[in-house]
Amino acid sequence: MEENTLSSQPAAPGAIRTEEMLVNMGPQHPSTHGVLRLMLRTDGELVLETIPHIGYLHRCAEKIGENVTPVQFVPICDRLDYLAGMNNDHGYSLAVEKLCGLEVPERGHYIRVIMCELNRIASHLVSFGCYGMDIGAFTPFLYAFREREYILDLFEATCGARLTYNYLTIGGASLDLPEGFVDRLAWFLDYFEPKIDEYNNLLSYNYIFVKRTANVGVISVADAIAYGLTGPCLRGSGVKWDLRRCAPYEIYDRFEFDIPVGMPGGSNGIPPEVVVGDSWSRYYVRMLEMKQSVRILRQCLQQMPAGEFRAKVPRTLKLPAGEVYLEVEGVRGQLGFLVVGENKPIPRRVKIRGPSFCNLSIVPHVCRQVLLADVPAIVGSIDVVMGEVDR
Amino acid sequence: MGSILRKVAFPIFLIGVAAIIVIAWVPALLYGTVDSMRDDLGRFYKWEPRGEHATLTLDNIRQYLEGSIAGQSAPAAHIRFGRSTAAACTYVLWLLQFRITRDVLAVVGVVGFVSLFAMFAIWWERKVAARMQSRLGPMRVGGWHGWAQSLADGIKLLQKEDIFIAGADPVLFRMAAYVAFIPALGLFIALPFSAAWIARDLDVGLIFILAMYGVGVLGVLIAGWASNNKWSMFGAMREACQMISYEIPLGFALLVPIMTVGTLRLTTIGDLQSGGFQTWLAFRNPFLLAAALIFFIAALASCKRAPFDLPEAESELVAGFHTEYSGFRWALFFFAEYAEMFAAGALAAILFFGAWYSPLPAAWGESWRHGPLWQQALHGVVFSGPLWLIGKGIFFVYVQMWLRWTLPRVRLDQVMYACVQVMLPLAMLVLLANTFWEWQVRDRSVLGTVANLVCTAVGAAAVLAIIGVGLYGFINRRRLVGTQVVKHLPGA
Amino acid sequence: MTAQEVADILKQRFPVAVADAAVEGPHPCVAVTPEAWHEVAVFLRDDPRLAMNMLRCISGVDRHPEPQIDVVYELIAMRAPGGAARQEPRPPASAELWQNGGTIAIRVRLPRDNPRVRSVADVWPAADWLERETFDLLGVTFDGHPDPRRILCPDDWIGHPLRKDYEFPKEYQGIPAAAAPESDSSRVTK
Amino acid sequence: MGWLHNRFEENLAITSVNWALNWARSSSIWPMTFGLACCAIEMMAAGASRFDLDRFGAGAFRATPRQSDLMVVAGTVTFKMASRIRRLYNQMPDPKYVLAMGACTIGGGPYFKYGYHVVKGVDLIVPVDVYIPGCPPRPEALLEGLMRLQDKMKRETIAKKPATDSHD
Repeated sequence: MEENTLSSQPAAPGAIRTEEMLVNMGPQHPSTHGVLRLMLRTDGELVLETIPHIGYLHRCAEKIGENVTPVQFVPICDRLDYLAGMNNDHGYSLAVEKLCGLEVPERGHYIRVIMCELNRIASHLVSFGCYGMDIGAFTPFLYAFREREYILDLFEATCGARLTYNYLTIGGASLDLPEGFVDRLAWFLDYFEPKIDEYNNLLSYNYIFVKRTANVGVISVADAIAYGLTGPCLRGSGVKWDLRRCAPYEIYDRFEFDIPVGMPGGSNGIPPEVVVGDSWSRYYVRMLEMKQSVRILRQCLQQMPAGEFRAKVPRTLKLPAGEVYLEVEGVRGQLGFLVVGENKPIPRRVKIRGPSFCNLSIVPHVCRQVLLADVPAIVGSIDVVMGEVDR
Repeated sequence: MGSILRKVAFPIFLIGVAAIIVIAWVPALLYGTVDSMRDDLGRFYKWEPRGEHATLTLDNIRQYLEGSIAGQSAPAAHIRFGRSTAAACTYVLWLLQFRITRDVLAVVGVVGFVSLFAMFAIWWERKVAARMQSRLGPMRVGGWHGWAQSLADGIKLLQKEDIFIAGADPVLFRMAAYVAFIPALGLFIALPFSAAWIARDLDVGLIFILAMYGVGVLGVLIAGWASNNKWSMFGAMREACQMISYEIPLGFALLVPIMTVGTLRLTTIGDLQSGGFQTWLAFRNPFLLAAALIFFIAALASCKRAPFDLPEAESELVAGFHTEYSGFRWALFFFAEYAEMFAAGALAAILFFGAWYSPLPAAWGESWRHGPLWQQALHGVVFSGPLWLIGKGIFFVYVQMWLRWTLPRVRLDQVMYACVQVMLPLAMLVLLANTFWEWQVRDRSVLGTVANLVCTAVGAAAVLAIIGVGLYGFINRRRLVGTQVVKHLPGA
Repeated sequence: MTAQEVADILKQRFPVAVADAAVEGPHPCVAVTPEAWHEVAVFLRDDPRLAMNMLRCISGVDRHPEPQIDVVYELIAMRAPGGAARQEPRPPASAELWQNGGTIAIRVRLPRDNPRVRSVADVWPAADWLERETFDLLGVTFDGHPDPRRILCPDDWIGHPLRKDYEFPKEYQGIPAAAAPESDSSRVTK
Repeated sequence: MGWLHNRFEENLAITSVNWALNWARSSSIWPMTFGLACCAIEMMAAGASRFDLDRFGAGAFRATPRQSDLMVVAGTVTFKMASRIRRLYNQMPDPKYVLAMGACTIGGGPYFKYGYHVVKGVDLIVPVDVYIPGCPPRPEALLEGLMRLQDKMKRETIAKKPATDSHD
């Protein structure tokens, strides 16, 4: 709304003379998922070019990381990707543990997987709801939040927080699971699994929704890899790549689960309009991932042993000199932490590789020569969380 | 004071609604009285010809009411007026015989109805949306289910600062809201609520209403252009191309019933459907049913309701053409939108779904029609009357809300594609087919009867299905997911 | 492919440019001179044995008080199930699991007073934003970058925040900021 | 304050009109769809099924500042965003209110010390009516803040303020 530059275009003889217009989408805009600002160069409804401007939520997490101890930094990690705090805590804890050579007790591993997968469901629910809202369907959003509340109830019972947990910490989890957690989780899984199909019927296979998202914003495999896309965005392009399988960390090698990828339309109940790598595929991968998370959670509940939930971590954890770079499969992609220690309790450098940051960087490449209404559809399907982009 | 008010507020509200209905009812009855009086007197005095040239004098009316004229019939046959009552009534009835009085009353009625309906519909939309989303919606404001929510919104909007944008066009920006609102009011002038309840029974009522719809677009266009905001302009341009495109299938769909009934006068179209459910135009033959569907979709697009709410697409254009409007000026846009929604629903009812007649054949109640007042009132409730039209209109408004909170939004090119490539050829095809049907198939023929019965069955099934789903939801309202969110948790 | 093998291939191909390789420990890393880095990058991506097709992360590490800034590039080779290092544009419907073809980190050591290195945004497009971020926060200049602007901080921001000697702003555009904290990174919390 | 405020002499009629106006204003607080960070998720949750802001008439989230009464600053305010927040505030029509939701908007929160790019409190940029502590505040806390805002609204008057009260 602030730029008013109108650049006129020389008209071809006989053609209608059009003027290009620069439009600012954001930082306050209903469909930019926070404070992303997209500068659109438009010709009528056609968007010729999209330039993302980020940094409106730059909260200096890395600076804080190199000024506080790892245990103190875990709460800041919660606030990176605030929809999936558990996964962020997990990633940072794993990196520090790898640097210090800490061993997590068996039960701690299971608690971690349970929390990460639950949070993955919670986050994907928000992304499902918000994506519906981007396309113009309001109601799925509220259904998604309704189901998410059940997960937040579980988190709240476990650690007392709804959004920023500070629960998975260096050496395991900060508390044991509360009484009755397993029953409540089992109830939730039974309740939630059929809901996924219901929401697929409500939104995913809705004709208008498919028409709006299928074959929109197609990202080829080569582009996806070149731009460093990870997570559902990469898998939506048909790349069966998931760090939980390809470079197993934690105890993910003990579970059976599939890795959903984008499939061409026409089979497996996928609408025929769909091509691999479009917005619909990216969205649908998330819906399928929720099912796989439910599968993992069920196996966790079966296998979970009793015992210690946290390793003995010294009060003042000294980080040895050296570096570690560790990636985990976060909700939005590969969440990486580079931790540089120097024989002090405070690391020299904490670098956070936010998956949304890299995922978002493909927007200028994809949002070209699309309609204005496609921009929310594409950006929404990439599902960015600005806290993680700007850090 | 507040708590007492809160307790009595809802009864007051209900009484108010009833009073409004009665107040609206009384003039209609009085009109009838005046007209029949004129007929009687005309017969008595041998006025030539019957009609508007003969103006009743005060004396005529008083004598009539006192029953001192021989050979008179209703209503004085049933109600004997005393001398003083008659004197009071005389002036009222004398005034009511003039066109200008009736017009003033009609305008007051239309404005009152539109504002009340808009306020009701906004509250109702929020409730409908909330229930679909397993929420409760407004609950606190005014007491019972937040009935005063729209009232509070309205008073609040009056208090808001009326922002005038520095870069906006000074005249157009202020004008746009009225240009949008006044046509929405204007189309109610020609919209019959029943055969007698119409401000002006125009020969070309349908054309007038369509024209008013068309003028309403101008308001949106002006608003978008004058705001000096790019999002507003996007919204205005979308509205323009969407409206202009959908007018065509809308018009074609309207031609179908017009061809069948052979008139543009809405009261005549309505009266043709007085014979019960199976005589409703939509069930006359399959093409009319298709035309009804096309009309509804096109009307949806004309009212810029979801899934065609592109001009104000929130996730794309912030708020579309009214991005820069604040306070009551913006409320006028909203009022216009809800008025148009109701008008679209009412038009669908008049043209296709039995107008102001109930599914029962009106002939069954013929004796009530000329009976005493209470029988006439009962006839107006059971067989025909404005309540039926308003009810049908509200049902179609509800369908529009239902769609809005269910469906995603379509894209502009898809809107255009759907119009030009799908709806327009379909509408033309339906028109053509209906032409042949009307030409070849006689009403009493086997084919005509079978088609009528099949369409009636389809319609009846749809109605029953909607009632069934509604009942199911109502009966299971405590058991459906989301109505008791917290209690689903074990241990809660 | 292990990090050792990657390091061996690189050493063999670039005996001068590859300064040292620390392949032991949790973070196997090969150090490359800044002048040769672009060439090495192209080799890393295009060599069929390595085929490091994804740039995961670029991190700058300020070695203050040593006059050195490291830029660390994290690379991974994603191998399509067919075995071909370069991907076909459309994978088969029944996609199999892609393989992890090995990871390696490349360290480029730069002088702290004027850190400059050739941009690899033309090799891996992912580097575009990551390099902008490194420039923004650490002041490393990437020559040949298509869009060398700040990315997180506003354009009129002063200084590069992640440098160890960064001074916190007192105010920005008239908005007061809190007093700068003591610059004591060795503080131990009790 | 809106265009009605501070215009009339104090008298009996004013009190009743006041009551009606304040009732309307406090019953229909339309927030702006304006989320910055984590708190925005809790704000969305407060608008969603379980907590449902709409019960109090405050659920009509408007996307444009021109039609909203309340700016819920939900999340960390950064220097880059600060000018935008001020602009949005200026775009809202009077009477308008600001709710500072969460520790970050109150005073920088966890980013107070090392957050070089974080504004230490949104009240440095726009006037704040109600502060809601928490990181992030629960939806119940947001509802509580909304009710405190309603209390505040109900004490407003369209009568002229006494001259001695001018420091207020």
